[in-house]
Amino acid sequence: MMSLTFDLLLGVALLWSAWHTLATADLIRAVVSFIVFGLLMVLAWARLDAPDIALAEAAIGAGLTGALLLDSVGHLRARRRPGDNG
Amino acid sequence: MNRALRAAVVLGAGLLAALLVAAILALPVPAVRLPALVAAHLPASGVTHPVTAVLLNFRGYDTLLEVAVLALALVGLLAQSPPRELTHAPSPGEPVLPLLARVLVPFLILSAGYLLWAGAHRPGGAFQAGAVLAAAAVVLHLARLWPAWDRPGRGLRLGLVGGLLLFLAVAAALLAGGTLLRYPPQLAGTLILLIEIGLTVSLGLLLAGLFLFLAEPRSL
Amino acid sequence: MSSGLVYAVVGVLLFVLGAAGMLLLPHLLRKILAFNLLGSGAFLILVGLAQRDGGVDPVPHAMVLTGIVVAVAATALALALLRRLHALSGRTQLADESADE
Amino acid sequence: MNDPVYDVAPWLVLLPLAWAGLAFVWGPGRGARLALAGTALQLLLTLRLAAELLSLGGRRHAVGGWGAPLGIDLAVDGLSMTMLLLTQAVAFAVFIYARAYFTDRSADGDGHGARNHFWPLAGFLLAAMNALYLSADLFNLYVTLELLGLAAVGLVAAGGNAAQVSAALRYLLVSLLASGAYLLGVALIYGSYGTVALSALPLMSADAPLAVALAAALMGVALLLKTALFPFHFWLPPAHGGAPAPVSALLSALVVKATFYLFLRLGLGLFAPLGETIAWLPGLLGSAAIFWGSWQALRAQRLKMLVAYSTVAQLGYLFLIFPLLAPDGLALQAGVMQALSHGLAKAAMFMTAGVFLQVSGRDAVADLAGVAGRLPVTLFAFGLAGVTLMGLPPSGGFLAKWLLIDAALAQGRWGWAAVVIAGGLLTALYVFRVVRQAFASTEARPPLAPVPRTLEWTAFALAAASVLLGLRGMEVLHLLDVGAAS
Repeated sequence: MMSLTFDLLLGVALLWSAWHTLATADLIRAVVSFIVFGLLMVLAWARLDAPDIALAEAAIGAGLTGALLLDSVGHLRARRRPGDNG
Repeated sequence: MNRALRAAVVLGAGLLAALLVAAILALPVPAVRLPALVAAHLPASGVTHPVTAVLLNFRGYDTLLEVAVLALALVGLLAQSPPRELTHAPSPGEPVLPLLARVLVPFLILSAGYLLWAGAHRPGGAFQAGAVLAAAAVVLHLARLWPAWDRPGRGLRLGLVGGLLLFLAVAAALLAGGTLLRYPPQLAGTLILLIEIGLTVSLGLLLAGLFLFLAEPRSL
Repeated sequence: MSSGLVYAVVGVLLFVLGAAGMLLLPHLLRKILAFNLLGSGAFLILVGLAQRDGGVDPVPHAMVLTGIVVAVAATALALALLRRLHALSGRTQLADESADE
Repeated sequence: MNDPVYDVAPWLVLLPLAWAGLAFVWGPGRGARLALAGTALQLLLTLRLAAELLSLGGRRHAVGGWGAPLGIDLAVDGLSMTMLLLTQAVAFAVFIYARAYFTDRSADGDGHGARNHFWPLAGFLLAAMNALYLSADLFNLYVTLELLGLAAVGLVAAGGNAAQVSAALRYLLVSLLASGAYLLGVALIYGSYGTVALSALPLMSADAPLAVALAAALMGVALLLKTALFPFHFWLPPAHGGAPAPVSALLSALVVKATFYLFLRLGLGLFAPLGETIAWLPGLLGSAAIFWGSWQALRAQRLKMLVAYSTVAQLGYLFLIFPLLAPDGLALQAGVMQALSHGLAKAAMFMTAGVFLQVSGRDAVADLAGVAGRLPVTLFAFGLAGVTLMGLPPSGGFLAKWLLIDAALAQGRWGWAAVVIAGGLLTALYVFRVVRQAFASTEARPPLAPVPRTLEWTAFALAAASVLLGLRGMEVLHLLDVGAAS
């Protein structure tokens, strides 16, 4: 029963972070929520006895995708600033 | 988008969710059991880790096309990044991140090597190893120790698609022998390792490239 | 209820949330985020359903590894296009369909 | 070992991947000759494969030697063979055209990015289509769909102006949403049956689990989205109408056919029992596509937009066959003939639009005034392609529509036949709108840039082929009698 409780809690956390990713007003927060979501996915894969996917999710899903998204948000922000022609 | 349409989308999404949940809770036991088949043929696959056997032998053709997808995305991305001025002048940044990077990166490279070697018999393999290499490059870039990339030169271009070309060459050689990606049993392990080494380098470069060709040029 | 089934149900909800997000949210970066949620949902369903009786099935594991790489490739291309669009026109949303003609 | 004959089919995937990769290594803008040589070889291999198919029957290739359900099977039958032939033939002609088009400095005004990255992207596109036609595995098909979608999006965006990038983003998001739905369908199928190999899956019967019915619905909608059937067509006109001409030709002639093929393949096979009960739906949407697309083509200001909306309309015919599918095979023949003749004609039409754009620098239909006397070959090519789209004899389009009407009348279903005829009349209206404008006399004779003759003659060759196809069409359709290997 312990493990089922953990699964249900993790499921709720996944859905909560996913909802935040889409619903929060600030883009940076949205991306951070997404990275949190990715890290929770790593746990979910571990629970599903899928260590290969957990490794890939950590490095690619949360890590690289997160870095790409953060960099892009920064890029969009920087260009929106008045007087910035970069 | 008007309000009625939004309501329809939300309603449709709810309905789809309900149907899907009902469907998966009522699923019968499947007729085909692939795990048993995988286990039965594992000794002939050239590796002992089942996921690697599926990824590079039983369903290796998927992986070939998938590497093509990644290379293709990079080509499409390069078409979108206009030539730009990259600053190469070093500038003093905050000292913590570079220090961390100098410690972290050798560790990451070592782990990539370990993952590549481990993939044959336990979790790991070319994808994870390549991803860790790419992560090392991203960390170096964030620590301002490595510049963003501009136009790739021919050497880098070869590195980017070299893994794909090597995989294709092996596939073509085996196809010339009769069947696409049918490894001779005694060579299977060696050929898979060869492909995985090529893929690790190329996947590392490709994944890093997705970031470094796109990233904000940071002053070094 | 097995772990597999729990995660398959979570996957359904993630998929539907992502699909609705792709359709309803105007900002392109949100659409890209929503696509990633949708993809993760589909991956969870694939593995969760296959392992609903508790065993481990390596075949969907390999498929999801493939899917994760495809997803990051698509995400990177989408971000590149978004940044290009923003640089050219200052927009971060797609224009109305009627305005395309 | 499992094949009596040396198998050429997998080479159709390996070759384009190889020349795409090598063209990328060669460098921006290079690789045209490599691509042409590779495609010529693919065309020869396809012809050989067709000959083998006619004499030996359907073909199956177990990749890795494992065989389904453990491994992935490739399979060729008559249906996939016709699509492979169309793909290599059109691609070869478009590549000859593209080589001349992209070396010209005035290409689209902004053809720079497109020129630099066309060859690798086109190679991946071709590999994706060939892999899709050959695959007999639902998950492998998902990977080919992603390869196809990203290559097409990359080609649309490579031109690099805001309109193109915007159209490409819309295309990409639609494509990704559709791929996601398709993948969910695959997940549900795997969960239900424990395999994704088409040969190992049972046909979907009435007592199939709810999950399989949902999978059919998800995959069906996904493929209709990617094929741009009305009302899912909204992404197509800006993408096809905005891309450089060679790209538009590849997308409109070939790419949407690939997803249509998969829809047809699954509708005839795995999901056939379900398909029969709702076959009227694609037929109805197809009819709506014919009227809506033709109407928009009549109103379009830009020539390439007109041709793109014509694609929306012509795709409608492909879906008219679903309510008419019957053991006599007439409707299936009609659908395949429509796919082939539209593929040839629509590629030709976009190529002529590219010529007009290159010589005048403008794309408005109104600017075509007086073109007739100055570009007779190109205008003739446009007219011939129009003959096929209208369905006038002896063109391939005529044969397709004739077979379709035949199928409708054989079943006493006059309504569908009336749609076909009305659609032909509407097509005539928008084709004549262009031709009449080209013959209009005009005071102003703006200077026309010289245009490579290759551009004009490749377009003409494809247009002529689309007309001549009607004469030899029944022989091509004999290929459809080749069933799948067991």
